[in-house]
Amino acid sequence: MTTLKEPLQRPRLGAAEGELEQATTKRNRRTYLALLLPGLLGLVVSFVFPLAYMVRMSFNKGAPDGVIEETFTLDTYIQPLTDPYYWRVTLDTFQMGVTVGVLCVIVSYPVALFLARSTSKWRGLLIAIAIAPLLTSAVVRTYGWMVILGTNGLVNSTLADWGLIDTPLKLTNNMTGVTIGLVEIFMPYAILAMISGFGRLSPQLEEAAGSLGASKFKVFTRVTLPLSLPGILTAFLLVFVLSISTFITPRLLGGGSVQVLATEIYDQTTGLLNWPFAAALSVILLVLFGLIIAVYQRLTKKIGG
Amino acid sequence: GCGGGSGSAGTSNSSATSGEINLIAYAGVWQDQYNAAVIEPFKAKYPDIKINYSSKRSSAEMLSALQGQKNDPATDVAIMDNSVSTTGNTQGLFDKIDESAVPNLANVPEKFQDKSGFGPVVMLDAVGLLYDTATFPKAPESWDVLWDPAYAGRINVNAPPSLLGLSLTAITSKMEGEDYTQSIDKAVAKLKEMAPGVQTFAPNPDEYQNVITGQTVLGLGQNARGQFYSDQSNKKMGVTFPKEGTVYQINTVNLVKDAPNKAAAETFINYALSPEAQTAFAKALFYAPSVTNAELPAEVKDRVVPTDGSLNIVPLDVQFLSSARDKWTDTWKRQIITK
Amino acid sequence: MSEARLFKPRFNPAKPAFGILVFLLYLFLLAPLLIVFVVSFASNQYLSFPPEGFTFKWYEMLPEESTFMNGMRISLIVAVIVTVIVLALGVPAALALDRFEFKAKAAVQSFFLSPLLIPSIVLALGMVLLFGPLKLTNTYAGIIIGHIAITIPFVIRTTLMSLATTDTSCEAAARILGANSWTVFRRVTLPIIQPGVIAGGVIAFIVSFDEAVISLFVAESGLPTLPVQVLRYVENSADAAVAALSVILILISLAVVVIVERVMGLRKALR
Amino acid sequence: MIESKLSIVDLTKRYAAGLDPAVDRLNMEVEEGHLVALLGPSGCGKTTTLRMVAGLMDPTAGSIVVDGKEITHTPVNKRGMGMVFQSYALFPHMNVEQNVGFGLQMRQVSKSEQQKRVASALDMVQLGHLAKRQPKELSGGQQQRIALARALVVEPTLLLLDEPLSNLDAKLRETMRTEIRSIQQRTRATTLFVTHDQDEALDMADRIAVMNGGLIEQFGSPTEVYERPRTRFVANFIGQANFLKARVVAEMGSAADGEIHYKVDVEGLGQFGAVGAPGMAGSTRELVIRPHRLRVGTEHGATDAIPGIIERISYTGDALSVGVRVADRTLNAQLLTSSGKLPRLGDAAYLSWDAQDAYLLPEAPESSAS
Amino acid sequence: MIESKLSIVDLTKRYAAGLDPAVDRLNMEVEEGHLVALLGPSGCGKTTTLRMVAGLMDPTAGSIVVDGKEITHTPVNKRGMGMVFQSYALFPHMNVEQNVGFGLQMRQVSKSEQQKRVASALDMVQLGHLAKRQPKELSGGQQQRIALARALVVEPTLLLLDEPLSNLDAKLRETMRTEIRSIQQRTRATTLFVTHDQDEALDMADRIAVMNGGLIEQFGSPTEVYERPRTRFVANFIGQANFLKARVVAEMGSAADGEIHYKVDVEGLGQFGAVGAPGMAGSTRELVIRPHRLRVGTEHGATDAIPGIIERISYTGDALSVGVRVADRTLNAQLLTSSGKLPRLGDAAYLSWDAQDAYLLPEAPESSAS
Ligand SMILES: Nc1ncnc2c1ncn2[C@@H]1O[C@H](COP(=O)(O)OP(=O)(O)OP(=O)(O)O)[C@@H](O)[C@H]1O
Ligand SMILES: Nc1ncnc2c1ncn2[C@@H]1O[C@H](COP(=O)(O)OP(=O)(O)OP(=O)(O)O)[C@@H](O)[C@H]1O
Ligand SMILES: [Mg+2]
Ligand SMILES: [Mg+2]
Repeated sequence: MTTLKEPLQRPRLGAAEGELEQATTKRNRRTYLALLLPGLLGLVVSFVFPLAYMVRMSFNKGAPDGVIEETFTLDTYIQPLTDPYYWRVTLDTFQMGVTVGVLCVIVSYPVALFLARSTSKWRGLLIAIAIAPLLTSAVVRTYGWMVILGTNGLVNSTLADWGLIDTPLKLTNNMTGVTIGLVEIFMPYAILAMISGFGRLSPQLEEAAGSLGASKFKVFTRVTLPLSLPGILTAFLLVFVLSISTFITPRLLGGGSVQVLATEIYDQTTGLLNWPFAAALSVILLVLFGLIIAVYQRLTKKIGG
Repeated sequence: GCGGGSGSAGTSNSSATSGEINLIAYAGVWQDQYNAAVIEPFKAKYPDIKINYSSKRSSAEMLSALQGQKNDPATDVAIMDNSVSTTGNTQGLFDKIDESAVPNLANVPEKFQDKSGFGPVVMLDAVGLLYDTATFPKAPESWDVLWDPAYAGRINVNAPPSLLGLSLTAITSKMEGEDYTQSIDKAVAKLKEMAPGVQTFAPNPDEYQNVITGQTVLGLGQNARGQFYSDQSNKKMGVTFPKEGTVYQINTVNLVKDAPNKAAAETFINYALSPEAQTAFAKALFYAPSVTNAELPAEVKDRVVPTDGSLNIVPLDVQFLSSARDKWTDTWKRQIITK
Repeated sequence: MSEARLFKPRFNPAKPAFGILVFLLYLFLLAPLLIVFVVSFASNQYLSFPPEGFTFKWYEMLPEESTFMNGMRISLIVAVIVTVIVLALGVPAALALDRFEFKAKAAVQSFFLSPLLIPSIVLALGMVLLFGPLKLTNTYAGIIIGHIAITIPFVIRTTLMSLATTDTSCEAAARILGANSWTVFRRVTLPIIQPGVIAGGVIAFIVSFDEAVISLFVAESGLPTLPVQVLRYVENSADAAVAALSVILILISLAVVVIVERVMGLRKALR
Repeated sequence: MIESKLSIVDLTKRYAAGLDPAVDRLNMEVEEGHLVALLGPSGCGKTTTLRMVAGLMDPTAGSIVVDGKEITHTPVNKRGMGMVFQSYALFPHMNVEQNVGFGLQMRQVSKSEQQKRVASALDMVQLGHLAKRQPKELSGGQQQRIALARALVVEPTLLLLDEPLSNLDAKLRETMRTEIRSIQQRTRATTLFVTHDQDEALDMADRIAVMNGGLIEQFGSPTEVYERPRTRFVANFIGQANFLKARVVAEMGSAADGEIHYKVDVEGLGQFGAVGAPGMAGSTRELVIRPHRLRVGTEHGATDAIPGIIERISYTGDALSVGVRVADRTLNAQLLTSSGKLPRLGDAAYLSWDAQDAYLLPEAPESSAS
Repeated sequence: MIESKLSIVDLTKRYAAGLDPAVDRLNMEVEEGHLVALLGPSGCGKTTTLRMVAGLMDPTAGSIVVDGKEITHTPVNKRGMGMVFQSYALFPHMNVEQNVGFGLQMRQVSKSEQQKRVASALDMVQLGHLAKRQPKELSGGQQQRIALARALVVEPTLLLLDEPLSNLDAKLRETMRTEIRSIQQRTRATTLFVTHDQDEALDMADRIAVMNGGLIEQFGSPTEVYERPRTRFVANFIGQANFLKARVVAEMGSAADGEIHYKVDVEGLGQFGAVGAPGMAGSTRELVIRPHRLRVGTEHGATDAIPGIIERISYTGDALSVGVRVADRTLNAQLLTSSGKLPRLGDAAYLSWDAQDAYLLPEAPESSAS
């Protein structure tokens, strides 16, 4: 049990000894600026400018068929904000994010726990397998789900073969299909986030609880679960964020009846060519995002400590 | 009259028989077949002209791309739906066609030419009803079958802004006896009844594969592709025009304004309107030719959409459609498509 | 004689139950990949189940499918250039963030990591809006700039991680032994953080290679990358060529992941 | 014979089929109220033994008996033991009070009773005023005491401590030693204490089990293991020692505790007195002499003093450690700094010892031992 | 006065504006060839001082002079010092030879010369046979010696060691002490050695600087700081000590080394002899007596012996530590286990000491000190 001897937290080597350069002298300031500048510049060009331009675009007026009128108006915001339809889409988006987040956390938790605890020599491989899907494009995996969930797909044909169903279940072209697909697609993210969020969880704490008379169930509810809460919360946020911003899976598995902000943005851009409106929706999505992350972080700080 | 403005892009190394052409048109099977039936023979005929094919899922995406290049066009020719090309015409994205540079224009009948002289019709098709031949040994005769509870859950319908969805709206309106240019309230009410039985409003991979793979048994589709896939799937799927009528889907060929390779582009447009190209593509993908001098074999002629007035056609006014598209799309989203 | 007294450990029902649960979840996680694998060898003309026969025809089709080959080429070019640029931008920045103390440090660090929190469709829309007028759409420059934003956080993160776990006293030791700052970086720091830099590079490469949304918006018609081609193919056709392609991509990714896990541990890298 | 609190019988643990056993047929009897130190070098199986007793690990073979009842297969939460982990393992999401009360909650003790017992446990470790603190707000020593309180509050049948002091600095370690010892004596909790620090074991334990390679080399009181090591390993591990290979020439009479006075012959140095177990006459053994039992004289006083030269001096405050070269070897001796005139390098020195300070190991010497 | 190798003048380091200085106007003179230990509790500024001398950190004020040349602002790579870090800081991507040769490369020494010097440096630390190994293939002690070789091969003006032994286990630490000391004596490298281990400092150093809170409390030879601590802190930090508040009643004559023999009065215990610096008569001071300088008698022998009761005994192998209760306090005494009959708890004991073993601190006592 070599893990027993590992300190719970790895100290930051060197830093405690005051190794950090104090960037007070001129020479040091020049050095760190020179090091930072290219990266900052790259990010400004590829990140800040596009976002800023998009915000500007959201105040333009979009006429049908892609004509853009350069002006400064709040119309593009007033429309979605006053239209119950967009409220519903926003609400659906939110609901989908929460559902996917919760389910994803539930199915990822046992895997993450298993990987975090495993001392097996296969652990590295198992982790690699758990995150390999991450590196396969979501398009391909969605495609796989189409084959699995379709009317004549794996699930329906298997169930029919076993005589469990007469008419195929409708597993795709609706929110069910999108949810299943998204849960699977974001599982690797959730697993990774949890593993790194399990910092305070150690087998020793569970053993300590056991030695104090706690049954397996009590050990889980009183020690394991509370201590993995930070990891769970991080994973949930991540999955939530990812799932409300994705549009490929809702498009491919939603059958047109899953309308969320991201697909709406896509439709507005490529289908209806209303760029300012799409930009406004994006800004709304961003603001929503910012709010949720802010609230959430406050929450996590409280719980996670 | 402004045909002389071709020099602006500065690629003067292109002539009527050399250089390159940037073509923007449909993707997928359309692209494959058009390549084989038209572009390859064209290249064989004009070996010095290179064609860069940029494919788009929909006419709207083509329009969006062209709008993006408005100040500095990188495209020469666009083949797209006439409802969209009309928008392009009014937005000044396209140039008028010079009959002297495109002699084959003369073979295009009046009704398929643009009144102001912009790009003419290059091919025609119409909306059809796709059906699974195992479920329907005989082709359904009426659009009513879409409302038949027996097939609930096994229908695919493409919602607007897809042209298929817009067409279905117009057809339903007509079936309900209202004038869709005035109101579509009845159509909406009727379509709402259909909606719960619809498996998907955005079929994937597409409407044809949905029927072929058995995901659905009925679907809305283009006749041309439907015919093509029917062959491909050994007649697992069929396509038919129900008796209440249907809507044309018309593609025009357009010359982009200030096209960098105008001369070569005109050569291509001329070829696209030639009888050999029109016949070849009809054979390949069952689009009806738009020229009078294209001769089709009988087994092909039977399967392309008739342009001789024998089919009950619901007229869909292009100008009207471009103004109604957003509204109808919204209406579908808000009222018809339900979770 | 002690062997005679050996006994089997008690049977603990909780352990196999948990093991089975984890196995099932793994199955769920890998289901689409497994199915893609199966479908890629199925002779069904169209996507359906169960497989009707075994064939290699989808694999044989691939080299002829020019869109895939073309997309692969574009994706590779983009990914390689993005990786090089992003390493050149990210490693020095990470160095500044770890080894220097300055006022806005926390802010700068979260700025570098923030692209991860922005929905990529929003970013993509912004890019296409900005790049259109600048004539950067449908150019390599456009896609590459687009990919820089989303890959830089990974490089910064992995590099920071390995910087944080290295003992800075090695650098101090080198300086005391007479090395100047540049020599210290080249001879000591860089070799030590190499695993993190490599991991960051590999992740940047894969992220860029697999990225669909930005590529779709910024360069769909002109320079369609492989994921865009795949998306289009999936939207238009129902045959299994894309499955065959995916299997090949999956195997490549898996190999890369295993290698990177060996080099430094992806968990740390991808947090 | 006294009824043991804990009996360990032939306890064996083999982590994997191919490996050597980490604990190899270990036997031990612990009396009620005793504090037993498991002492040994790293990797000798101390933690493994403790974890098997705690029930955190299944033994491969053997049995564990507490109060006459075999508990080898009782699940950990039914054993009623208290354990303090090296890193304390305080629950980071509970405050001090909740940590200490956890075990009582698990035993469904009533709320009021819980409060009372938690308070008295905290008082015992003198940390009553920190009841509401979070573990991370405590110093290492305080955390340690909380861990102790948490283990003791449930009145465990056995208290198990796994290197509880190894994380602490020297000064705190010494304080904590005294503290643990006094708490243990107050509660009379039978305690197993894992350590690799000889001083700690000698200082705190009633009995020491010196372990090596999965085996107990010697089990006895601190004085026994220090003064009468059974093996060279024990002699060397517990404190410093000079070893001299000696032939046992003759019995000279009986010494205290059933030991025999022998005359031994050390090659090259001459003949000396020594003590050892009976029946060694005629054999070759190793003689152990602790450095501070060597008398270092400056004049050739006693007849059997060995002449040598001072080769090394080091000063460690309380004592002066000198290396004296005699014939072909160096013997270490330790002098109190107050003992008169201090020697200097190169001085002549005369070594001698009392017969009862030279102990013959019962173990036969390895052939390579000098 | 001897020309110093290293002078530190009013060296001060304040990490941030609001904070107390980590090093506060520190002064020190180090002679050529000496090994000076910087000794003090954690956080007292030892590392900070060393890093300023090395040039890894700019001082806030003060200056550092080596061989008469001020180097306070010389960049670190121009100072030509050698440093061994606590974690050794071997370059993990270079083998042993490359590690040791690095400094020579930086000095553009020729290839052949490099080889020669690396080889001889490796021989010096007796690791010539490991030249091609990677650092991770070496044991802790070997790594340490390589780090030493790497620092020494460039013939540094000063050798700086930052707690080089604190990572090692007890046995290895002792070996390495001897080794470092002997290498240092062979090379005559002037050395600054940071440690918080008193034994280490006493054992190895020529001079010890006892630091506390950024200041040097005492700078002197090991014997000086041990036998004649200047402050209560030093007395306490270096070994154990009993403190007794005493009124200095009268001078009794002069003792050795310019000290004075006093008669002092310890409240409640009586009058005793003690030594101290001149001029203390009439004042109240603290008396320091090391535990092993206390004589513990079992009979009321000497007239001024203090009667008490043995309250605590702990056994640490080489010595027996006893707590003796006298009046309202407990004094600690240390007995060698060989010194005759061993005391038991509750026995009566009589404490006495020699006057020259009771030292009066020059520092005035804090009012709270007992
Ligand atoms: N999980 C394990 N699998 C295989 N071998 C193990 C395992 N845990 C410990 N060992 C081996 O068993 C032996 C005894 O280990 P144990 O932890 O009991 O030693 P220890 O005496 O506590 O040592 P330390 O003082 O270092 O804590 C060691 O050789 C160790 O390598
Ligand atoms: N970078 C820093 N910023 C602020 N304060 C610091 C920094 N580094 C050290 N200090 C403080 O300066 C004081 C002296 O630190 P230093 O590292 O010199 O102690 P030390 O004597 O080496 O202690 P140790 O034995 O624990 O290594 C400590 O109080 C420490 O907290
Ligand atoms: Mg252990
Ligand atoms: Mg330090």
